[in-house]
This record gives sequence, C-alpha cells and structure tokens, in this order.
Amino acid sequence: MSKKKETDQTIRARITVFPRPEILDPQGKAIAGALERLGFDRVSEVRAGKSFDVVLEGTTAEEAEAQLGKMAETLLANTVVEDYAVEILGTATT
Amino acid sequence: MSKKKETDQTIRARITVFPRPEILDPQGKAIAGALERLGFDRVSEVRAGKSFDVVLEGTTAEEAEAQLGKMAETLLANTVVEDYAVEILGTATT
Amino acid sequence: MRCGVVTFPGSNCDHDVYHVLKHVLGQEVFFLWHGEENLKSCDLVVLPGGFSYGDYLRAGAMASLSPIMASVRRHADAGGLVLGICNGFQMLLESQLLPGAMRRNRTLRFECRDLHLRVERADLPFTRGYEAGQVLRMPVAHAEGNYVDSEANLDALEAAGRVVFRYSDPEGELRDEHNVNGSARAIAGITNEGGNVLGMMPHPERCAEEVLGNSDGLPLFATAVAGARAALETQAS
Amino acid sequence: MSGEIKARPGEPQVDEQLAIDHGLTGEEYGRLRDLLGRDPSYTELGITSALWSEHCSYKSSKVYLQEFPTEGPRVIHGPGENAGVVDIGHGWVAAFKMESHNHPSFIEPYQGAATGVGGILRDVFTMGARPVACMDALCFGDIDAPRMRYLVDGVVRGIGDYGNCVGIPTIGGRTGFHAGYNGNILVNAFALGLARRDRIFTASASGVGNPILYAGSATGRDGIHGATMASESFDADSEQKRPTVQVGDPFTEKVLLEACLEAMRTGALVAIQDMGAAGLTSSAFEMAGRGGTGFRIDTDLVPRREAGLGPYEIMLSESQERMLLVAERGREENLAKVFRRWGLEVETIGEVTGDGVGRVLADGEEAAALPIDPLAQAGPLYRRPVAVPKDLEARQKDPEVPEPEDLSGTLKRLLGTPELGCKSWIWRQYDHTVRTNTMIGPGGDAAVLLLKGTPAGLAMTCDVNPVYCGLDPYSGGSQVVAEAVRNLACVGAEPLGLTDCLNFGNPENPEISWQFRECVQGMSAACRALEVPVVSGTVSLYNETDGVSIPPTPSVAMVGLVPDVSNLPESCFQQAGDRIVLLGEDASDFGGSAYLRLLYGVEQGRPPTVHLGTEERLADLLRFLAYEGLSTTAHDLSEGGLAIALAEACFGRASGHLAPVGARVHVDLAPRALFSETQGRAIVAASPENVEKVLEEAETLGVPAVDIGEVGGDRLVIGCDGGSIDLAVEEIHSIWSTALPRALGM
Ligand SMILES: Nc1ncnc2c1ncn2[C@@H]1O[C@H](COP(=O)(O)OP(=O)(O)O)[C@@H](O)[C@H]1O
Ligand SMILES: [Mg+2]
Repeated sequence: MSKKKETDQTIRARITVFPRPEILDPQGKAIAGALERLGFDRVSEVRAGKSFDVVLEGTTAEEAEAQLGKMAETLLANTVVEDYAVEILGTATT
Repeated sequence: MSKKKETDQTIRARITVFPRPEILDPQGKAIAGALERLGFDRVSEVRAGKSFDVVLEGTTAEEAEAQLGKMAETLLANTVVEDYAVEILGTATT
Repeated sequence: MRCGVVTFPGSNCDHDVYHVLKHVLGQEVFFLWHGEENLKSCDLVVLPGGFSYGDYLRAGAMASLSPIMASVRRHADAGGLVLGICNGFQMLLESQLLPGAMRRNRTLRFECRDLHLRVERADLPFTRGYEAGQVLRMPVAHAEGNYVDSEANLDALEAAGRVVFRYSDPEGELRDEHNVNGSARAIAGITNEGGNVLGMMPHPERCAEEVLGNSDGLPLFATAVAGARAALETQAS
Repeated sequence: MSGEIKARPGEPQVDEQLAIDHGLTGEEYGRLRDLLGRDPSYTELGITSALWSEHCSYKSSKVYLQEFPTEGPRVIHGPGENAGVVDIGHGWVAAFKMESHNHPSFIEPYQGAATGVGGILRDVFTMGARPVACMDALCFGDIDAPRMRYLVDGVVRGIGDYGNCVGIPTIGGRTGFHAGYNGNILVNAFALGLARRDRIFTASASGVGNPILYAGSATGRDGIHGATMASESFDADSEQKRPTVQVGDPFTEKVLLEACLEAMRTGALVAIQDMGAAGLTSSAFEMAGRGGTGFRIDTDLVPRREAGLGPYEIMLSESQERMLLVAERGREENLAKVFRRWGLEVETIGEVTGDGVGRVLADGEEAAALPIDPLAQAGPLYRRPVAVPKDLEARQKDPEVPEPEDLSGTLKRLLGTPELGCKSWIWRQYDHTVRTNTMIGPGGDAAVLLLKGTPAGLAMTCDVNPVYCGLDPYSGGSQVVAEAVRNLACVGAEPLGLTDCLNFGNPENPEISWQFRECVQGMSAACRALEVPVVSGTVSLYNETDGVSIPPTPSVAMVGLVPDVSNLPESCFQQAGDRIVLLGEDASDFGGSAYLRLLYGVEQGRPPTVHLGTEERLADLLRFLAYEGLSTTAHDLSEGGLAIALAEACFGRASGHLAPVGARVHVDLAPRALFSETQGRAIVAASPENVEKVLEEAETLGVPAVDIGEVGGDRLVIGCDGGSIDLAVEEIHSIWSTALPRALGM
C-alpha cells in the first residue's frame, strides 16, 4: 500500500506488552533473583515486558490509536498470554 | 540481606530500556517490515525495547528512584548500547 | 597445566570444553563455580557457552555479575589467559572486559550451522597455531551474536588490530551472506589490548576432534595451553 | 479408611453432573462412589477424573497396546516406567521416550511445544539418565490454512528455545504437512538420555516414614485439567474452557536437571518422578502405586506462586519444572542442600505411609483420602466397538497413474514442495552440535551420536506416513516400523528398541478405534519380524476438531546401535567415480504416493505392501556393507521414490561439510516408476574396487541389486525407458533447500 498523506501529522506512540498476571514470568523471576543477589533487598516482585516505540506519519491521533491497537492484537502481543497498553507519546505537525 | 522495613510504603515503578538511537535495532526493523506487510502503511519507524515493572517495599519514593537507577545501571540496561528511563507508577501505604 | 572451566547456572558447554582440554589435550582441568571467587590458581580460565540464567535479560548479563567474575577480571589484568566462547564472549562484553555489545542475530533466529572464519591475528597466545588469513570452519549456535559498537569504537578496535576472527566465505572473502548474524564488520572474535583475553561466538570446542569430522578448533586450545605455560614461566623468572 | 470428607468453603456441590463436567461418565462416577462407599470430595473427584482420564489411564488403548512385543535381550525397562531403558553395552544404558503435546501447541504453539520438550526431558532424567539428544515429529496442516504459518513458526521456536537453552542437541525429527491437521496439529517430542547401567533410578515410593520432597518451580494455576483436556476433542468453546497456559522455564529445567542428577549421587534419594500430566496427582499416586505404599501430602507446605490455591488446584496444577522426591528418612537435608545450591526451591511436603491410601491435607484437615491400588484397579478399561470405515473400499481403489509429461519439471516441482523440500529451515534453529557427540546431525536418514570413550555410536530416526496409515492402517503401521529400521540400517545400526506416540482421533468413533487396532497390529507384526521391542510410548486420542479426526499418525522414534563408527556411510554421495547400486525391485506402487498427492491431489489406492522378509534382508545387507566399509553412501527410498532419493543423495550434507555432487544413472523403468514408492529399497554407492563385492553380497543375501551408474559431475542425469531427467545439481539443490522457507514466506 502507498503512503498517501491524509494529514501532515507525525505521531509517536508506545505499545507496552506484559505477561498476564496469572501467567508465569520466568524472566521477571530470574531478574528479581539477580537483583536480590546484588543487594537490592527492597524488591518484592519484577515482571518483564516489552516496549515498542512506533512512529506513524500522515495520520490523526484517533486513527493512530485504532491502528496501534490492531498492531498489538495482530503482531506485537500474544493475547493468549499477554496484555498490552497503547500510549500516545507525542504529536508533531511538520 | 533482610527486608527490614523502614517505611510501610509499597512503590510500583517501571524501568524502560531502549537501544540507543545510533545503534541498529534488528528487531525493530523486522517488526516495522512485518507491520508494513500487514498493511499498516503509516508506520515509518519501530524501535523494540524492554520494560520492567518493579515492586519495592518498605521504602520511600526518593530512595526508590535512586535504587531503580542503580538497578538499571548495573543490570537492567547495557549502557554501552542502551538508554533507560525510570518512572514511578504508584505509591501505596499498607 | 591448570585450566579452569567456569560453570554458571545454565552453562551447557562447560563439559565440552572440559573434554577437549582434559581428554584431547591431556591437561589438568577444574570446574570453577560461579558463586565462588576461587580460580584454583588456574593459568587458563574458560567462560563456556550456554544460557547462563537462561539469558533471560541480555545474554551473559546476569552471569557477568557473579562473584567469580571479579577474580576473572583480576586474572585478566594480571595477564592471565581468559577465553570466552559464545555465552562466555557475551559475559566478557557485559562485564566490559571486552568492548562492544551483542544484539539479536539479524535473522532474529537461533542459528546453528558451520560458518567460515578468517583468522586476522595469528600472533596471539590463542592463535599462534594458525596463519594470518587462514580460513577455518567452525560451528556457531547462538541467537545473539550480532556484534555492535559505535563506529568510532569499531575503528579504534580495528586500528589496534584487536579483531581476531571474521565471518568469511570458504575462500576468506568477506561476503555479506556469510555474515549470518549481521555482526558489525563481520566480527566473530576480538581480543583485549594485552591479547590475553579472547572472546568469540563460534565454538572451537565443537570441532576439536577428527572423529567429529573437523578439528579446526584444536590448535586454538593447544596453543593457549602452551601460551599459558609460557606466561607462567615468565612470571616465575 | 476415613469417613465422609467435609466440603471446603467455596467448593462446588459434588454430583454426577460435576463428574461429567470433569470428563467422567455417569457410570465411572458410580464406580468411584461404590469404591469409596460415600460421595467423593471435590478434590477426590478432581484427582480421580485426572487418573481415570484417557491420557493417564489408557482406558481405550490398553487392550491393544498389549500386543506390542516389549521384551528383548537388551531391554532393561519396558513400558510402565517414565522412559524405556535399553542396554547399549560398554556399561551404558539409554533411556528414551516420546510424548505428545498436541492440544497445548494448537492453542499456544510456542509455549505448547516448549513445555512438550521440557516434559519429555524430565521423563528421561527422572530415570537418572542425562539427556543427550532430542527429536521432534511434527504434523502441520496446509501451510495456507488459517494460523498455520504462525503455528509452524511458534512450534519451531518453542522447541528450539527450550532445547537450546537446556543444552540438549536436537538431532532429528520428521515434519509433514497435510490438510488433515488444519484444526489439530501434532507436536511429538522425543528425548534420549544416557546412564551407567548400575545407576538407573525408578519411581517407586518405598519405606514407610520416608519424607516426600517437592523441588523446582512454585505451583500456579497452570494447565489445571490439562490431562482431562488432552482427553477431549476440540470445539468452539475449548478456547473458553482453556486453563492458564503453561509457560516453559528452560533455565529452571536446566538447573533442575543438574540438581536431580547430583541428588541421585548422594545416595539419599529413594525415588523421584517429575510432575507431568495431572501434576502432583499422577506423580504421587504412581510412585506410591509402584511401591505398594501410601502417602500423606500437606498442600499447605507446597510452594505456591499465587494466593488462593486450594488442595484441588494444587493437586491438579500442571505447572512445569517440578519434581517429587522420596528421601531416605533423616537424610533429606543432604538432598535439600543440593537443590538450594542450584538456586532451587525445595520443601518437605509429606511422607510415605503404609496404609495404601493417598491422603491430601489442607488447613490441617483431610481434603482427599483415596485407596491407591483399588482406585487404579477400579479404573475403567474399554474395548471400544470397531468398524471398517464406510469409504475405505472407495479410497483403496487403484488410482489412475498418469505418466509425467515433463520428467525434469516433475522432479523440480516435487523437490520444491514443503513436504519433500529440505527441512534445514527448522533444524538450523535447533542446536544440534552441543555436547560434541553429533557425528551425523539432521538431514540424513538417521542421526548418529558418538558414545565418547567407546568405538560405538547411537543412531536414531523418527518416522511416520499418515497418508499410508489413512489408506490402510495395518500396512501403514508396518511401514513406519520398516522404514525406521531401514533408516537405521543405512548408517549400519542394529535396532535396540522403539518408542512411539500414537496420535489418533476420537476412539468413541468405531472407525477410529478400528484404525487404532489395525495400526497397532501392523506395527506389532513388523516389530516382531524385525525384532524391535517397544520400550515406551504415549497414546494421544481425541485429536479431532468439530467432529473431524486427524489421519491416523503413529509416530515412531527408533534407536539403534552402531558397533563401530569408524566408517559410517553418509546418506549423500561423497566421491566422484563411486558406482551407484540400486537395491530392491520396483513394483509400481502409487497408492498414497507423494507423486499422486502432491502433483495430482489424489490420495487413493492401497499403500505399498510391506514385505517384512525383504525388509529384513535389505537391513542385514545395509548393515553388513557399513561394517565392512564397502559402502560410502547408503540412502533408503521413501516418499517420492527413486528420483527423490537420488536427488537428495546429490545435495551433500547441510549439517556438515560434504559438498553437492552430480550423478549419472540409467534404470530400465517406465518414467513414472522413478516416483513409485515400493518399500524395501535403497541406493548405495561404493568405490569401483568394491562394487563387485557389494553386488556379490547382495546376491548371497538375496537382495536384488543393479549397478545403475556413477557419481560425478555437476548434473543429475537419470535415464529410463522412454525419457530422462537432466538437471544441474546447483539448480535443484537451491529449489529443494529454499522450498520450506519459501512456502512459509520466511
Ligand atoms: N522437525 C524436525 N526436527 C529436526 N530434524 C528434522 C525435522 N524434520 C525433518 N528433519 C530431518 O530432515 C531429514 C529428512 O527427514 P525425512 O524426509 O523424514 O527423512 P526420511 O525420509 O529418511 O525419514 C531427516 O534427517 C530428519 O531428521
Ligand atoms: Mg530415509
């Protein structure tokens, strides 16, 4: 598909993906252990997730939100075991 | 080390780690390509990073900030190629 | 001579290296434990391949903070021989005994196959058994072998002649499709200023016996062993 | 035995309906009540439904499995233990088994496949054997079917990431694609471990008063009812019923493996078993069952990952990377120390008792008290009605077999299919060289592992042809065993035993039960004739989605011994100038052939008949040629027939250093016969000096043999009566080696 510009807005967004609370998180578990060994004795839990910073061009904040949700559903998050959140970081007009 | 409680505060924080802008990010590149193939034609860039949600107990927001910075420096981020950011998500008193 | 192979939780090539040093080269070999600082006065210390702590954060990151790494650093600073293979190389980077860092392979997949390496430095304790420009065939098996650093640092590394192995084609030509993991400047192995610390992604211990059809990796251990003995003697005198 | 057990707050009312929701029949529920002389508690119902599930009880398959030959001079432990054990000489034994993880892999391919590998590894090191090799048998649907590319990618990553991290080489397997798996893929994982003959551990809880220890990961809600689920068909709402997905933790598996092997050396360990399907329930009941003892487990002492887990959840959770141990009383600390040193959680959660009752405590009260042996005895056993499929006759009718218009083009098309293309896209994601024993990795007929310190090697192969089995389950069952023996013989290996994973549809459908019975009988006949004992295995039934069952799929993994690895034949040509000899005779077999299926979409006819005598003579010859170092190459004919076998032999060894090379042959066959799949055939290559000896030996052993041509050049030239193939090896090699990634779009 071609990048036909509808608007001249550039939108920066972040999609954050974490394992569902009830799902085992081996990474978080291992990291918590390492932090404890390093003497960070106040740490009671760590969950490890992923972040994706996405730049969209020629779109609007509303359209972007919808698009980002779809991206998470179809590719970035595995909704069987993960939850995701979408956050618009900034909008710039060029 | 023992978890001697100084305060009764529980602090939830997020540490986000991303590859430095000048460092190539094969994963982000691949994801951008995949999104494009899926028809998300407004995407101009994707960076892939990591997020860590950390729960600290018996500490203060200030102490926590300092601790979290150290955790990132010593373990969670490889400062040779990665930048990190610390964000306090919430404070609860039990 | 005394060789030490460090076992970290999740190391899985420790026994392979042990086998080569002990049974193929007949050396005195000890397993060293990540949680201790004791190097059992070994002359050669090997950080083996594997998935230390599952490589759940960054490959080698958690292991690089183990108690034994402080001793390994002292050993290296004193000119002692340190060999980091695969996960061991990643630990050397994470502990900044060697410069740069590893990213995921550009294929974003684990790559297990034989690759060709061009020897860039044949004058190091580990590489005297090779000729400069010689092409070796060695197995790789990793998901994070994509070496990166800033252009400036890479230039400095090259200028100091610290690139030891590069991925090449069978004739020794640097061709992109042979740089499977996408490493900067096709780097497969590097050394420190002193030349006594070597980090490499390919597995010389997996090609150190003819019975497995390939012994290109054997000279590396053989000369390291000899080299360590030499270092020992100079220290004594 | 204790009387009524108080219901715990919040527990549902136990009645027949609840039992049925647990997958028991009303009749089975009645048996349970008669056995107890009272209503079962909620926890007891959960435990019983798991123990009596198809997955744990084999209630529909037992009657047929009894037909397998399970004994042999080298068999030390047959079916019944966590893994089969055979003597491989030099003081060593090999423990191996295959397990299915089909349903979980269809729901979440990455974690499903990963935890499948984890489970099978634990089955092996539970026996005191250090795992040294894995294989995987995969059946996917049409690549273009919904989710299929995602499933392939996820399954392969899952298997790779898990095995790679634990550090066990995956050296072989089998991958197929068939629309019959569109709604229900198969993931069968195999693992093999080595132990000194006198160091094998079994899982029999003995010694009243001995403490029971729990080691490894904490317990969560993961996979509660996995066992019952693996005993049900898929339908729209299995998605809803879905338990918490089990997540694999290969790092914990690796340290658990090291800790267990170390613990076994302390001498303080009495018995050990992993918590697999049905978790704590099956491990506790099976260990006590074998020991003729009872147990008391206090669920309050079980390490937990989350709050609010009652005895029901704790007994049925399928959280991964957990082991149950019985320690010698007073020496439990010796064991605990080992696990803590490896950074693992370990707790004493109960003890072995003498009353033969399995008691589960929570909050100081009994939540379950089940008589272990009687419960097993009372377990249901079915001889399900069988019926010949109505459409069988039609499907077995002799098919039209067109002559290929363009021979070279036909070969190219076949080599370019994911079915016949190279599988290196898969096995390059698996570490197949770690542990430095791999002499022949993936890509050949059988993989070969060096037994360090001995002249010997272990060979293994993984096979099944679901199309044959669908058209004639009996001969399909024989064929899979015969092909495995042939694959082993190619590298000069004598079979030691096999393990299987019998994947079928819904046994309550008489046609499926018929398939199962026929398949098992065909396999048994071949096992007897070729002297291969069945030492372990799994049955996976109810592989059915919306009423459609998968093709009958008896995956087989066979292990063999190579007495001396000094001159292993390769499955590819090595030396220009070598003569190529075709062993066996063509009988124009196209029923269920790749030729008809992949080029004409026809799956019809009788699959090739398996002549067990012929197979035996061929295997003897292949082994003899290998021992005597007479053959440099040996490659059997399977899917795609002679043309495909010759092409594969020209492609060198992807997992090694052997370069592609051409060949020029002529056979007195009709063009289409180049693709016939008559069994009991192979090609071998031998130096010009040796070729006469090869032909003589074949003669003496009664194996038809013809010198059909020679190795060399850079083209594959196959002449036949009225046509010829003439192609550049480089061209077809690239078609073949890129076929799978191309089809996957990766
Ligand atoms: N899923 C897999 N994992 C590992 N190796 C595999 C897999 N699928 C196929 N292979 C390898 O690819 C090669 C070809 O497989 P296959 O055609 O089934 O061989 P054969 O016809 O001799 O049984 C074999 O060496 C097999 O081990
Ligand atoms: Mg074969």
